[in-house]
Amino acid sequence: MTDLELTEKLKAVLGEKLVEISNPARRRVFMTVEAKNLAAVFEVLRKDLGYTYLATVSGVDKGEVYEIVYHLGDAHGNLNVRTQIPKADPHLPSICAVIPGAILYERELQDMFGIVVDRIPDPRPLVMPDDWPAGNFPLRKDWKFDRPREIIPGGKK
Amino acid sequence: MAVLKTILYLVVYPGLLFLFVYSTFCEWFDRKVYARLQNRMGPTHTGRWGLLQPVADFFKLMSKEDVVPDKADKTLFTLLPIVGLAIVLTAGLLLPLWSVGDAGAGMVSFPGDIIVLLYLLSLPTLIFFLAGWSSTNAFSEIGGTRVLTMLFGYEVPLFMAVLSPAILADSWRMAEIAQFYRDKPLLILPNLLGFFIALICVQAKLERTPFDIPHAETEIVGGTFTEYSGKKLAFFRLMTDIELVVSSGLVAAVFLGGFPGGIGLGLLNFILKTLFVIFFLSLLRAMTSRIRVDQVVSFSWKYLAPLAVLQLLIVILIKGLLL
Amino acid sequence: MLKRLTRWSRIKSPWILHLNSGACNACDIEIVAALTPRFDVERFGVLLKATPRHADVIVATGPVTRQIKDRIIRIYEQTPEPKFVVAVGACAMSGCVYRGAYNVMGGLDQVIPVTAYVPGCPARPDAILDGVVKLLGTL
Amino acid sequence: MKFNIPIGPQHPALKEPISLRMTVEGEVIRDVDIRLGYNHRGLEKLAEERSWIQNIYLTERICGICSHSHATCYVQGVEKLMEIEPPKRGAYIRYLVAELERIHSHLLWLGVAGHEAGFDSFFMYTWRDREVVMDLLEMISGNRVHYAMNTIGGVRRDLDEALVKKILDGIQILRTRSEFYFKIGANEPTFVGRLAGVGYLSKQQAIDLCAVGPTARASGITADVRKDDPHAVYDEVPFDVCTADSCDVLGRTVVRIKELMESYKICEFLLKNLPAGEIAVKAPKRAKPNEVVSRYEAPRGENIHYIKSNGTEKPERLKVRAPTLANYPATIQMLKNGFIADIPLIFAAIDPCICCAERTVELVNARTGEDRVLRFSQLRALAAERYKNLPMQRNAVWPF
Repeated sequence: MTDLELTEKLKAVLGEKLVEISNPARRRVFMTVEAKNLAAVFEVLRKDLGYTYLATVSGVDKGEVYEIVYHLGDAHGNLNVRTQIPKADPHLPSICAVIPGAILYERELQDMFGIVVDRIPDPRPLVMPDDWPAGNFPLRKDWKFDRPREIIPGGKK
Repeated sequence: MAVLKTILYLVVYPGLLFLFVYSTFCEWFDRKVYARLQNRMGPTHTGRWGLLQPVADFFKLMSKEDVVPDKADKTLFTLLPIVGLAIVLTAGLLLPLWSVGDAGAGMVSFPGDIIVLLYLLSLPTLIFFLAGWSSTNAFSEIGGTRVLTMLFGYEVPLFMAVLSPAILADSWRMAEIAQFYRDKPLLILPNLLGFFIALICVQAKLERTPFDIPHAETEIVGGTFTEYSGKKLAFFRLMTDIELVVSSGLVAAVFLGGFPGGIGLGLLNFILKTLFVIFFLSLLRAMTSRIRVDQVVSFSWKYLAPLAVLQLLIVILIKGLLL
Repeated sequence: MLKRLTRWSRIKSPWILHLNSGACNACDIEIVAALTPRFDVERFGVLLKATPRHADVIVATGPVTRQIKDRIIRIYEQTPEPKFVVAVGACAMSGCVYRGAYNVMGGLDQVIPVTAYVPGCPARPDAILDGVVKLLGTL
Repeated sequence: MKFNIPIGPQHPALKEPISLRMTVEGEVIRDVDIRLGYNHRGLEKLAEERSWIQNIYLTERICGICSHSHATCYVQGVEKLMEIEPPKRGAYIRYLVAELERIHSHLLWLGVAGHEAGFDSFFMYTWRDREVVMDLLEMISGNRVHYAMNTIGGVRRDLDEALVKKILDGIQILRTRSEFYFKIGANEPTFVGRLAGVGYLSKQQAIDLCAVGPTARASGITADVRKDDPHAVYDEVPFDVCTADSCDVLGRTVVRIKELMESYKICEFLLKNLPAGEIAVKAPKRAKPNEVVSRYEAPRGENIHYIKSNGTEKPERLKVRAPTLANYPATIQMLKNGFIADIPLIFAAIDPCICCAERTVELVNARTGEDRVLRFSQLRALAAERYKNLPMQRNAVWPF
């Protein structure tokens, strides 16, 4: 299946759920969907197009919005499903029901961006170290880290 | 005079001092063989050819801080290494090594000493189990239960394998068994099967690969000894080494014709024959991978025990038909 | 006499505990490589031990992450005296490329006292060996 | 009797910190709880503060075993962003180093598997061989572990004729030695007995849990990025994707051994067809605002980097997904109902590279927890269930 055929097929299968689709490089297809349709889209992708392997989920802080990119892989290449959620109300539906392996990446999103993933099967907080102060999400662009003073063993020479 | 002699026996030869020196040598030999089989050099720089390596380990451990965990049963925890050491030293005295009165009969020799020795060698297993259990550490407890589980596997085949030469020799006294096989060396051959069964069982008793399950470090850290440090660990290491010497001595006495020849030749005999056995044990250790505890039990009941029975059958047939 | 015996035995029989405090694995495999036939640290009586209770020298790698900080202190406390710490690799010395990241402490000496440092990214097995032997030479 | 045993964060079976909390009944594992985060260093945040070139060295230090994989994956992506193409010779040398790294990693893994199974001699032998490939890598790059061969637009060091010959000789030695030693490994019944039937992961489970690399391939999934999504030279090189159907640790071992042989073949092909010419092109300092997904088959499975640029000298976002992370859910599945004795083997069988996986993530998973009073019938059902989950099949064959 070529990229063009895949694009056409996706357009046909997803219909109006598909907001935008592009093919910037060989074997790389990027498409945009709305966050509320995510679960339905993955259902279709898995059932009709055989996308079972979710490589990872990336989050990007784009100022006003968080952009979430789901990277799917199969023998034809790489399909990236992009969605955006507002930073003011960061809620994202879980896709674990469709792809169980997605749990890790959704928890990673919770951890690093403070995105709330709705209906996640294992919602335990994912603060990084046990003593990590709440409300700090390192990959937000406005989060800055103040390095504590280092101890110099034996004192300064 | 007799008291002095007894003290000499107990402290110097074949008692404490001799067993200490010889067991450290055996540990060195084992480590060196193991390392050479793995293409390594083994201990090299401690003393000549690294001979003093186990001694250095022992003294280093003796000089280290002794930590007793808060939750552990303190009395038991402290007593076990000493009791264990005492047990294996006692077992060492039973070996039919040189003594003045009765040449080649051992320090303590009486009909039935082989049974006593076997039971004394079973006690360290219990000591290991208690050591693991009294540490109250999850890893030690698992190690302790594994010690006991393994005991059910290898103990019966070991007894049967070691006792079948005794049946052939018609004696329960090690010195007499050894004498019997010295007189009729051809009769060693029918016991060959028993010899290998005993080797495997001794390997399991000493908890060495492939039977190092109770202290498998990749699974349960230090196993039974996880919480032991300093002096207590030193005693335990010494105890294992002496156990190695004593059990290889037992195998050599029963299967290889004992150690005749008084103080000089007898000692030489002892060293050669035990090293022969230890070499096999090291070989086994280098060539195998650790098996699971359930595999140990099924292996010993599926293969070792029937083979030991077969050995017993051979011995009885020979005894009935030929002797 | 006893003192000399003790000193000799300590130099000749350093048992090491390998501790990874969030390293990138490179130093760790080099430590393991030091056990293997080409380098063979057992020549010097060095044995890799599994539990801190048996160890004399803690060979630690990594820039020390926040999460493992407490564990490292605990392991250090569990090791019986006398004990020494060797920091292997640039990370354990100063944090290497991770210096300034939000989740690392930036070096082992921020957490526990360190006796010897072995530089390198990663330190070569022979360098690690050299570090341990040099440390013992100072006894 | 049920009790908890912690494995890690400091544990001899794990060269890296991770915490596995096992609920065991006797020797059987009933429940597993993985706690990561001990090795989390915050690399992705750091990457946003460094320039494109600096990030090569940062990504290289994600992991010490697959350092070239991460750097290559990153560089591939950045080259696409900057719209440059490395010269043919540069690409050949880059993937030659990559394949040599795969050889070193797989040999390392075999040794570790031997060690975890308590077969230290096997460990010593394979690691002795590994020194041969380490020497080759040192000759090529000047360092044993972090090679620093990659630069944006090519590689940093060239090969000469003498070196090419040395590498070919080295590969020949490695091939004969590995064949010999693996024959020894295959004939050791205790070793094979320990690996067969352990850590069962069915094909469907592997698909559902998104397993990657040799873990997935040992469950019969033909997924290899080098074939599926051939980057740079891999569409010119003849090689096969190695799979096994036994779904257990033995299968994973077999897959890795077969891959070793394939890697020797690839290396020889790359060296014999090494084109002449430049090894690198000049790269611009900035990249246009764009995004790229870069995939690479690391020794442990698929590496995926998502790189986003915003027109400056620094990346807007660098997302790294290491293969080990993708294999964790599968590991939890494999560990359940296994024996304590198999924990290190099963865990080692995914070739865990915790430092890779944890550049940014942690997870806690799988928990049922509640104590149950068991009746005999239930016990029998449980036993039946266990044997269903743990079929002792041994149809994976050693390749020799």
